[in-house]
Amino acid sequence: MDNFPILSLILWLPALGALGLLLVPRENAELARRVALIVALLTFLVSLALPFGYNAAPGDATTMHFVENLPWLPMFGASYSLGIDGVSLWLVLLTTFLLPIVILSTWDSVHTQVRNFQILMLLLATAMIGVFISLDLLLFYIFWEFTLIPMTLLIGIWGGSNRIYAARKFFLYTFSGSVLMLVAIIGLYVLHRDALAASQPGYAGSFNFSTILANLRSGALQLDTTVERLLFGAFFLAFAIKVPLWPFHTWLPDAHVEAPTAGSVILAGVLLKLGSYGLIRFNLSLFPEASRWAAPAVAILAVIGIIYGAIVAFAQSDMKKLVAYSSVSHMGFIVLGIFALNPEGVSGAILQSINHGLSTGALFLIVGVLYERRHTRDMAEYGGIWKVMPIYAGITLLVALSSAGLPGLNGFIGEYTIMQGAFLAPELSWPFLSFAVLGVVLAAVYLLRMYQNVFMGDLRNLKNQELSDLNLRELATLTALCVPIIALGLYPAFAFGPMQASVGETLAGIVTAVAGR
Amino acid sequence: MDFVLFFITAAVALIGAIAMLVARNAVHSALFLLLNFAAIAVLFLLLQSPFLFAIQFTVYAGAIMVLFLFVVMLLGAERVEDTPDRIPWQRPLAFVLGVALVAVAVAGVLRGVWEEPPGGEAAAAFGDPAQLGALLFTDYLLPFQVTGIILLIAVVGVAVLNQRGRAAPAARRTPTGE
Amino acid sequence: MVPTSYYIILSAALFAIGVLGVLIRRNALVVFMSVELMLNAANLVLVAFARERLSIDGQVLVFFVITVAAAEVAVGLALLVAIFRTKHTTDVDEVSTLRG
Amino acid sequence: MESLQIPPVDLRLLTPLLIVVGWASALLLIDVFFVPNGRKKITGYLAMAGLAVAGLAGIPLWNVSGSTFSGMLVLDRYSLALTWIFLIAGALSIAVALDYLPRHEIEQGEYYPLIMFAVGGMILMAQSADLITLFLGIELLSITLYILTGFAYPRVASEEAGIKYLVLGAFAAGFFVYGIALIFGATGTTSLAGIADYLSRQPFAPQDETLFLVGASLVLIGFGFKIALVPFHMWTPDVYEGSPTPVAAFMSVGTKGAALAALLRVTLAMEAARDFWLPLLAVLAAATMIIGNLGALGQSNLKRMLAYSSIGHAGYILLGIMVAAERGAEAFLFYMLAYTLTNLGAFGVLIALEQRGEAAWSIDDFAGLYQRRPMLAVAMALFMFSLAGVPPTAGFMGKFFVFTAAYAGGLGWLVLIGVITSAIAAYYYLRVVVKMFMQEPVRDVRPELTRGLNTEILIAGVATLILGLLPTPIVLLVEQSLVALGG
Repeated sequence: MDNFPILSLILWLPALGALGLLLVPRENAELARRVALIVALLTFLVSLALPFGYNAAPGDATTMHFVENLPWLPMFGASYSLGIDGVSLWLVLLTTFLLPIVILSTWDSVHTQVRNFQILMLLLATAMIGVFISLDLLLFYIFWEFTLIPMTLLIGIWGGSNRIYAARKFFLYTFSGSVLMLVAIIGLYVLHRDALAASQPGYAGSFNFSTILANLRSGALQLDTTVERLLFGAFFLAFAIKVPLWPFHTWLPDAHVEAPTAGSVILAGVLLKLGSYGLIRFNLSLFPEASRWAAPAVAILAVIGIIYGAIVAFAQSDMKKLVAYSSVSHMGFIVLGIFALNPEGVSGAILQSINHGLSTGALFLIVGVLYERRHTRDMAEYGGIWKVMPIYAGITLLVALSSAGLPGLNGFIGEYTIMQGAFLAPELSWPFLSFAVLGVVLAAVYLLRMYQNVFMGDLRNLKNQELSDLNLRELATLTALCVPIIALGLYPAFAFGPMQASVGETLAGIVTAVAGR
Repeated sequence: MDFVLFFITAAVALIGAIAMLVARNAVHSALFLLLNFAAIAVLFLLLQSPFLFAIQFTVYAGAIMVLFLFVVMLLGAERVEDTPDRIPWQRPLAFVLGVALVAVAVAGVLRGVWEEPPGGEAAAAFGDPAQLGALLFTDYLLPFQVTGIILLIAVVGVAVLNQRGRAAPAARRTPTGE
Repeated sequence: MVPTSYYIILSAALFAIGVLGVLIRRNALVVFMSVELMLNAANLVLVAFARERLSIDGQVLVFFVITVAAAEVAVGLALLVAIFRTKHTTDVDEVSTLRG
Repeated sequence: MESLQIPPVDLRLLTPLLIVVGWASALLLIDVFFVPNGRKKITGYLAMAGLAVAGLAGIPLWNVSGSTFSGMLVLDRYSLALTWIFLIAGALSIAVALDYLPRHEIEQGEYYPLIMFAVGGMILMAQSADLITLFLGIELLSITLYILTGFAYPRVASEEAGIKYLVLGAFAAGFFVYGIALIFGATGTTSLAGIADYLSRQPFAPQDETLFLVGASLVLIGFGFKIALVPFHMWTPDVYEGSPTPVAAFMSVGTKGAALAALLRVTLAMEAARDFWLPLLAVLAAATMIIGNLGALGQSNLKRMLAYSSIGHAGYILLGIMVAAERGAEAFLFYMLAYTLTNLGAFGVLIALEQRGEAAWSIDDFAGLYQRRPMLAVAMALFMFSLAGVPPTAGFMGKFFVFTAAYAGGLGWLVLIGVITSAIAAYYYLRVVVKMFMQEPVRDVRPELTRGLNTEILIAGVATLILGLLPTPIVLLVEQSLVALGG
């Protein structure tokens, strides 16, 4: 079991499934859905071995686990190098968990070119998992960029009326953001190579994250302050656009609104997390000094995002737009937690990434349920839905409360930890905490307002009288999402456990930097 | 003596070139260019290159220019259409570039040597066509062969470009472009 | 003997005239002639250098340049004739020239 | 009179070149005498066979290196690798032409040997160790291309493109020859080794230095025209648009590739004058990347778009050449291969859509292609993403190599321009993808896929993917091919 390439298996299973789907006849939608679902479930099952095997895996608590290393481009020192730690563990699991749910939801929401939809979805899954588990910067970049292609096509082909605009905007925004990251990766590689070539002539360099990190910490590679800040900035821009941090968020509402339900779920659930993951993994670890330098400014942007997202969400009448803007707000929390630069904040950010994936994913599914029935997302069209769809309304309440951060549910734990982190951070402290609290309050306001408008009151609109409650599939997907929502709320230690050591390791550079001054 | 001859031919060459440039009629341009080529041929002779003098006269002044004249007359000088000038800013840009280049070239030369080329016995023997011929078949064998191929291609090209003209164009006409 | 510099200046002038001709004349044939002038200027300076260095390689190069120029002229004129014939035989209105 | 002493000639060193040129000459005759009209495809197949044989004949030469014909021609792994790239380009261009020519009723058997002659010219350029052979190689290639450009009778646009290309090509040749003349005047030699030797014996007389620098600049301008570097690029879109599409495809990868390959050798020979040409090339590269990609933005004609995009790509490739010593030469070779395959693939799709009587170059003709020909659309998307440099494609790897080399060579600012223009370029490449996948068909275009085209697109597509995912074997090959090419 020690050397079993489990990460490779998880990584390539969906891609293999996509290849296999090519054999399915194009017209046979049912078969395509089933094959995709089986593949997704299989992937999820395999990935379940990760948390259980995590502590048993070789390597001490602070390093990478399940590491795989194969030479790939030896002349550049780039390798096929995989591994996870406490930061990425849950994100991988979130991806594999959401995948079958998303595919299950396509029965009700995707009706054209079903096979191709599944192919793209599975390819997207491989790319996203790849981003989380790549330890090689070049490999990471390749997966990172590749996520764009399937996602753009998903939005552009199966999206709503304005899908082309949204797809194009999504692609160009994120692509432009990440080309600078490529320069930074190349720059880091060259600096690292040249620094080490001084003592080891003929050194081919390395793109390996762990190697570069180790050499940065040991002082074998020293970055000039300006250089470090520039590199930080290039990475940061790519991730900030992906997160998205205010004011880089403008692509998000368009993409969300136009994307098909399954696309929105995966976008909110996982794709945004690529950004927060990148910030933690690369910005914090590799550039601790620059992180400290930038933290107050970034935190201000994050707070603006929290408040702005909440206010704009409040003003929406389109439910999907509301959820989309609530994402901007929630992701602001996550960035705030990350740039609190302490274990509380970062752990909270990771947990909140998971929470947001679950809750917002569920919210998009919920909106999708209504949309499939009535083909409108305007809140004014609804009201009193509770009376015709009680189960649906109950689940929605749970999810909305989780998203609003009700104690006892997962959202509370994440937001509380983040706020604790922000409070403890000397640069942030009170003012930031108060804005964060305001954000939480606002979240409760707009979510409950939506709930009230849609579910409470009388059945004003006659068209809504015929609405049927959740079918079995919808029930299954939503229930599946509710399980971790409750579980994480009741027993967060299970998630925090493996995180601690890795977060500590990530912040080691920053702690040293503090001690050194 | 050399100098006198040089200045006269140089003046003829320059006048021919400028006249070619400003002549409105393509036939006149061709004739002025012919004059210029002849002057250059004379300069070749001054530079002890009798072989090139002969080639310049037969190939350039003879064959090429006659071909030019032939085409000009065939098409009618006025019928040769102007090449369209599409992108307006490129012309001034190219103009500036050209002038700059020439300025650089002249400036470079003005810093150069003014002494005479070497004389003596070696110089007297220089320029024998036999020498040139020998080189063509020894050191320059490969380029020599390649020029042969280039000429072959030119022949093929001329044939290819014009043989299809024989087919009835009306029957084969296709709408072009968009 | 005339110093090489004289030849260089003369050829530079001829070259410049050739470049100008390509750039400011719009008649395809005259443009073509200007290119020939440029090549001739190059030939002249080559021969002058060959004489200065008493190295006959320069003359050999001229030989090649003249040959290639002849080939180029042949193809170019063939193309011009072909265009003329095409335009002559097809309806002029239907001939679309390249857009800008 | 004494008998001529012909210097020893090692014909083995130019086997591929001899096969290509010899077979092309023979094919001219075979075509006239043995291949009946209407079955000229046979000539095409014979030409492809000749190119294949030439490629195979190159294999045993991998471990051979040397120079012959009084040092005018060298054979090293660098030239051999390029030879293979050129042979592939030639073969693929013939493959796409097999159906294109009859469909457009411009089939003439001479087309195929002419392509072979052009390939011969390219090989000659790659093997040249002397400015004279280099010049003749350029002319061999160019004159062939003038003819091919004007091939599409009775489309006047084609003939006009031919004359336009010829005038500008001759103009460039004028600069080139004058440059050679001045370099000869300064150094007394035209051989690259001689020039390198001369330059290493610095300092030299100031007047000679000036002559040399002016000459080198003029040669650079000549190259600039051939490679279509900004500001010498203005002919490209018109000529591409006017030429028969297979010829445009061939030009976009062939002329550029060969001229860049030769430029690399010339810059290596002038390594001592690096301080002089590096800034010049850097400015040219920057302008080329910016103008090329900006120019492509406004094009709705796909052929013109690809023309501008090819200008932009030349800028990226130039980055590799400038830092040849810092593994830039490797990057250049890899990029060349990646770009050749990708671009020929894209042109192949274009040809599939281009029908008799209507030139389907408008981007609107790609609308809804996915619904009609899903695999064709997928292939085109792959090529577009590769040209844009999105992983995991050959185009991304090429850009990565070039940028890494340039960065390591101290050209960080150019890398920055490179990535920014890549982001701009993504916009217009994406537009094609959007049209194909996300829009309804606008016009009734029925793509015609024949065997030749199918094969070509398939090969290009698979290669684009493989080079993007597992470039290692090719990179190793490329790395080895530069062993002897010391700076």
